Amino acid sequence: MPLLPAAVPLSWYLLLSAVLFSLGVAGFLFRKNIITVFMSIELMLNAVNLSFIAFSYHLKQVDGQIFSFFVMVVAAAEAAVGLGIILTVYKNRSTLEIDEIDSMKN
Amino acid sequence: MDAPLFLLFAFIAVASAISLVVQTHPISSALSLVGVMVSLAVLYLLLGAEFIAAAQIIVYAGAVMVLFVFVIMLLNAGTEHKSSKSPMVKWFGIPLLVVFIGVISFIVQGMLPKSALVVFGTFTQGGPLEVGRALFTTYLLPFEVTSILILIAIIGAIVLARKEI
Amino acid sequence: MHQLWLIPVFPLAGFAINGLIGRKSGKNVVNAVAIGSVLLSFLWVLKALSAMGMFGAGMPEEAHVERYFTWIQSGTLNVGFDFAVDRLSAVMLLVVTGIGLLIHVYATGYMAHEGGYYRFFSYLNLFMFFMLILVLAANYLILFIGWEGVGLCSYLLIGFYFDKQFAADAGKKAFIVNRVGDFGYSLAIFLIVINFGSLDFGKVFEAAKAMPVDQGAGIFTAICLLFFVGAAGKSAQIPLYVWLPDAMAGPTPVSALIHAATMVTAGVYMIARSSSLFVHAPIAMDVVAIVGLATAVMAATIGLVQNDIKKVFAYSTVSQLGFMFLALGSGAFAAGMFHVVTHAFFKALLFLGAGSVIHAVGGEQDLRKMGGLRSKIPITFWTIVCAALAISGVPFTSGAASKDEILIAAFHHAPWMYWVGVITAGMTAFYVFRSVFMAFFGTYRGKAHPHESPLTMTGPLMILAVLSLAGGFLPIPHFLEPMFPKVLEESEKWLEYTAVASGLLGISLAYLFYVARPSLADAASKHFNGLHKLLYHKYYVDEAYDATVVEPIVQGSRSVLWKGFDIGIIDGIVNGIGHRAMNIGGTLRRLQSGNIRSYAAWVVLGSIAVILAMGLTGSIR
Amino acid sequence: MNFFILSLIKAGLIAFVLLTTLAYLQWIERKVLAHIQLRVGPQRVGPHGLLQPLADVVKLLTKEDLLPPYVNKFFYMLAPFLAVTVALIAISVLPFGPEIEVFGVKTWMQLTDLKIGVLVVLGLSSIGVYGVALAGWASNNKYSLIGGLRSSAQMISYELPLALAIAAPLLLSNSLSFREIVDTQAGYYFGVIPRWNVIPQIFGFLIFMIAAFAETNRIPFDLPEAENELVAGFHVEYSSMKFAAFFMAEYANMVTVTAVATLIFLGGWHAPFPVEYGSGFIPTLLFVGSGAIALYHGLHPARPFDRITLPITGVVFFGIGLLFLVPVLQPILLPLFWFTAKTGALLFVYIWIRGTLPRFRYDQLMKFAWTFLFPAALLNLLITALLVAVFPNQ
Repeated sequence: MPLLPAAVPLSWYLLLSAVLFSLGVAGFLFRKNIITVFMSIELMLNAVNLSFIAFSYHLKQVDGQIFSFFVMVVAAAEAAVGLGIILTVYKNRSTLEIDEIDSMKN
Repeated sequence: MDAPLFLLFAFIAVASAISLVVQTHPISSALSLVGVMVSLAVLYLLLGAEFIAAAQIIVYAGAVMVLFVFVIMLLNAGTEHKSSKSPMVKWFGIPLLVVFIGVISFIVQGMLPKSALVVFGTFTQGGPLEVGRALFTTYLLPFEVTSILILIAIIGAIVLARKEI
Repeated sequence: MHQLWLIPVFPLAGFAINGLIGRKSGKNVVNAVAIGSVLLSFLWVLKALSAMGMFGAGMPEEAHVERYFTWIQSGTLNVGFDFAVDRLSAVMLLVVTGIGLLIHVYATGYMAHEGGYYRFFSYLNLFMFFMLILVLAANYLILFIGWEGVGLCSYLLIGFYFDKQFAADAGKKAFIVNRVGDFGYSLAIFLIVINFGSLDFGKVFEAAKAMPVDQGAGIFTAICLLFFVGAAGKSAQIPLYVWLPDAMAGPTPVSALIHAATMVTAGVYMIARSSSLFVHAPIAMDVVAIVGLATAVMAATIGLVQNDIKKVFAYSTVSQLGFMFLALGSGAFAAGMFHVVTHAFFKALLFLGAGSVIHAVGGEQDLRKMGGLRSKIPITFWTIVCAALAISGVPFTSGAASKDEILIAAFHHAPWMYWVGVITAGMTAFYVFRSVFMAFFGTYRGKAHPHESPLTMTGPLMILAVLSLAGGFLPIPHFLEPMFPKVLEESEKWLEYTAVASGLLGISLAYLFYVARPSLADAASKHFNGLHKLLYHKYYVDEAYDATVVEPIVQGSRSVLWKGFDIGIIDGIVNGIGHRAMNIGGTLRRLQSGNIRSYAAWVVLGSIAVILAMGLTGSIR
Repeated sequence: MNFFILSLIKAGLIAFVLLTTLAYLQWIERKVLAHIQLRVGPQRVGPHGLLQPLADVVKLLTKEDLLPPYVNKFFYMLAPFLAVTVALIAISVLPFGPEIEVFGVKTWMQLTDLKIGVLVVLGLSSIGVYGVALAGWASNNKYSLIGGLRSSAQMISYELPLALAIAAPLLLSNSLSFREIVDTQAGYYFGVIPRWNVIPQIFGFLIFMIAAFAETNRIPFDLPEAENELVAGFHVEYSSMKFAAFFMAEYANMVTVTAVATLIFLGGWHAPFPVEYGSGFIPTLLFVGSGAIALYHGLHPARPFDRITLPITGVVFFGIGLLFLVPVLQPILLPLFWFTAKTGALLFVYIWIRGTLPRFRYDQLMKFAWTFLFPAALLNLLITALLVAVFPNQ
């Protein structure tokens, strides 16, 4: 009697993806450093990628992997522009606290 | 061997993700995220997505996150202060997330047949050959469009990084 | 296939090339492109027509149609992009490209020292393109393209000196007045679509011919009257003629090409083209004849006393167009088209000659400041005399041949029209020679040093002079005869003699008043002071239009539309909505804390709601 | 379980050989540099300083391990081990020879073969940046921070031409597995000229080597460690074993890069000319020849120091040379010899260049990467791709 099954169900992967995504959301909600918030977004993207690839496995088709590939491309582009924006924000306001960057309010 | 590997790296991933959220220093968060990414790459390998696993390491861990680390070092971002200006988050954040995970897992459990096991090696269509073939045939147009996207990102980054804006 | 599409494409290419690179390239390039494109077009016309047998075996009576592609398909309506050439359009093609070519050559000399050189020639080429589209059209919609296009070019060219207020105003006036006519024309197109289900000339005319003459008179009358409204706008008939005299603000070659030889005859062409419809509508025919005659008389009387040489010729154009419509209304379509051709020769010549004179005296247009130019610019003088003889109907000139046919047709239609026409012809002869005598006889009253124009200008003048004199021998009426319904034609010699006599009388009166006894003219104008003033101020038509049409519209727009509707209602609604939105927004903006994390929390809440909703309704599985 | 035992044995073997090699690479470098500069180099510890690496290890282990105040302890500790771990992992996917049979067990001379072996090496080298960057940042020292940032920027920049230069021969070999890449390079044009990728891809090879120098932070691209500009770059604060770790990482990277160059461009373990022309006797000749020279020098009366060591060396070389003649050992030793010879030659080039060339300026370095090397690699790739597309069967 093995302690563990030899293989895990696919839903475990999806649950892992959901948990990681939720942790990403949590990071987005609770962290105040804009860079960390940005990284939480990357974590969410990664979680979604895991789902894509799990489904790609499930359907025995490569398409899901292609989508996660595109997600990576978008993430790379987003990181380049987003970090540029963060640098500019820091130059202008010399803070990274997301709560301080609220001049759009009211 | 599948189950122990999955459990090990799933544990590392979740632990790193929690560390990302909990750590107060951005560098720690960034390295936690690298940890998530690397363990996810292993899981991709288990799922038969070799190429994506390599791309995950090279692109995500090797390029994107290095950029993050760079920016953090450049700005010399310190630890966060404790302050909260959003009562919404304060009061509803955790419950919302719990509900969220619950709903998702409920749906996922209902959607998939229990017998859908992941066995390493049963799906081998994730090599560079297959991914490349799909990219350059079915997904040729999106693939070319991403080149424009990247070009735009490069231009945007350069414009943003100039001395005066 | 004769590749008819090439005919308009050459000028279009010329327009594109000159318009795009003309500013940078030299004048020689612009000249070569402008003239070359029209020359190619002319040569292609000759080639296509000779291939159809126009100059040899004789042209077939049915049209040669070339279909290129389906333009509009909607229900049963199918409008193709088709070109067609029959005898009628063959004549027009020759006139348009031939005269156009001469005027292009002339313009290179006339415009040599003007600014916006390349612009002028690209517009001119564009005009050629649209005019050829108009002539080549195989259905009413393609014709409408050309119709609108020439209107646009006319506007652009009248306003060529756009830095001068009067030129810009004249351009706008031409454009707006033409709109009125175009409106009528488009209504006619709609009626044709409704009643015939097609816009193809062939199909429409087949259907019209198949009907008995007295059937459907009401609808035919409506269509024809609307067509005539369009034609009146384009061809300057009462009451829409007011733009043409003002159009002289444009450069003289433009006046010659567009406002004398080609574009203004588009209305005549269009009505001749639709002759199969007009024969079903006798009332419309009568309207055409009467309006044409009235226009002829009115314009001729105004022309009697004008002092601006181009104005005189402009009114003369209006008057001659009236003659053409008289011919059309009398059922003598062939005669009308014949007059189009001869008029193109001598009126183009008159304008180009006037241009040469103006060129010679340094831009002066007032006849009173000319005089005695006969010996200084002899070529211009003799060519203008040729044109004047032709327009006066002196025997064996082109004008005599066509005008006589019109008057004879008018006599058979209604004798009184003939008599009015004869008197008008006399007046025509009088005012044309009046201007000739004032400009070329007596002593020079201006200050400039007159000099003959270069060969690029006098060359076209001489060619046109030959055509004006000999053009009457072209067998155009006979050539066009099969196109149109038969008119009974029994020429009576005395009719012709009377017409010629009135012309000669006009010439001699002019000689008496302006060469032999110059004082008589002043005396006459003093004696008939009121009449003179009335004529000199063009019957106060412009003022009347200002008072009855322009002012009410402006005032109405200002007080009712602007202050009442626009500010009161529209702005009221918009501002009211704005205020409401501000109020609501003021309430809602409390949500916009500017705090990204709260926004994110709302997003999460929303996604959970959506997923829950989908899960509960079972749409996920 | 056979697989695990075999893998453990191989891993142990490789680790032992590699670590020894790394230690002695240091000794070789010092010796060669010394000879280039007309010195003798390490001479005291053991004959010709042969025991110097051992002494160094002892020294580094017993030195006081300084932990400066104000450093970020966790990352300060993590960085060197990250660097060395990543550098050592890369070795695991590199094959050293063909499939062999030892005691009836068939195995490859390689820890593991991956379909995406090349990508793994590239990925690991991109992870290697973290070690350097973190070390620079965690030291909390402006010199080390600048050194770390410079080094990371340089490694990221040169990774692009490196990857592009590799991509061109990959197009020729149509695989990402090192084994298959080497296999496609077997055989000879016209029976003589080896089918190595370096022949059609000479520009790719040069670009790869230049980028590899930068990637391993070696002269002339050793800006991050510039002693006279930035003290010692990112590892200025490190001492003792942590310093040794960086040192090991650097040499391990060198070995990896040269091994990759050998595998991708130089035909791996294939001999440069066919067996029919006697390539199987080359190692014997070489070892016997050098053994003879050693004996000659050892018996020379002018060299009293070497009276014992050189003859022993000569005898050992004779023995090794004879080993290559044993038919059972030939299929194991010959490929290993060729692979080692090629890698060793490239490593010698590394040292040689270090002894020869001066250092670049930082802006020159970056400009060179982006304005020359990157476009050149791109062009090389494009032309190769075009040729492969036009002549698909060559």
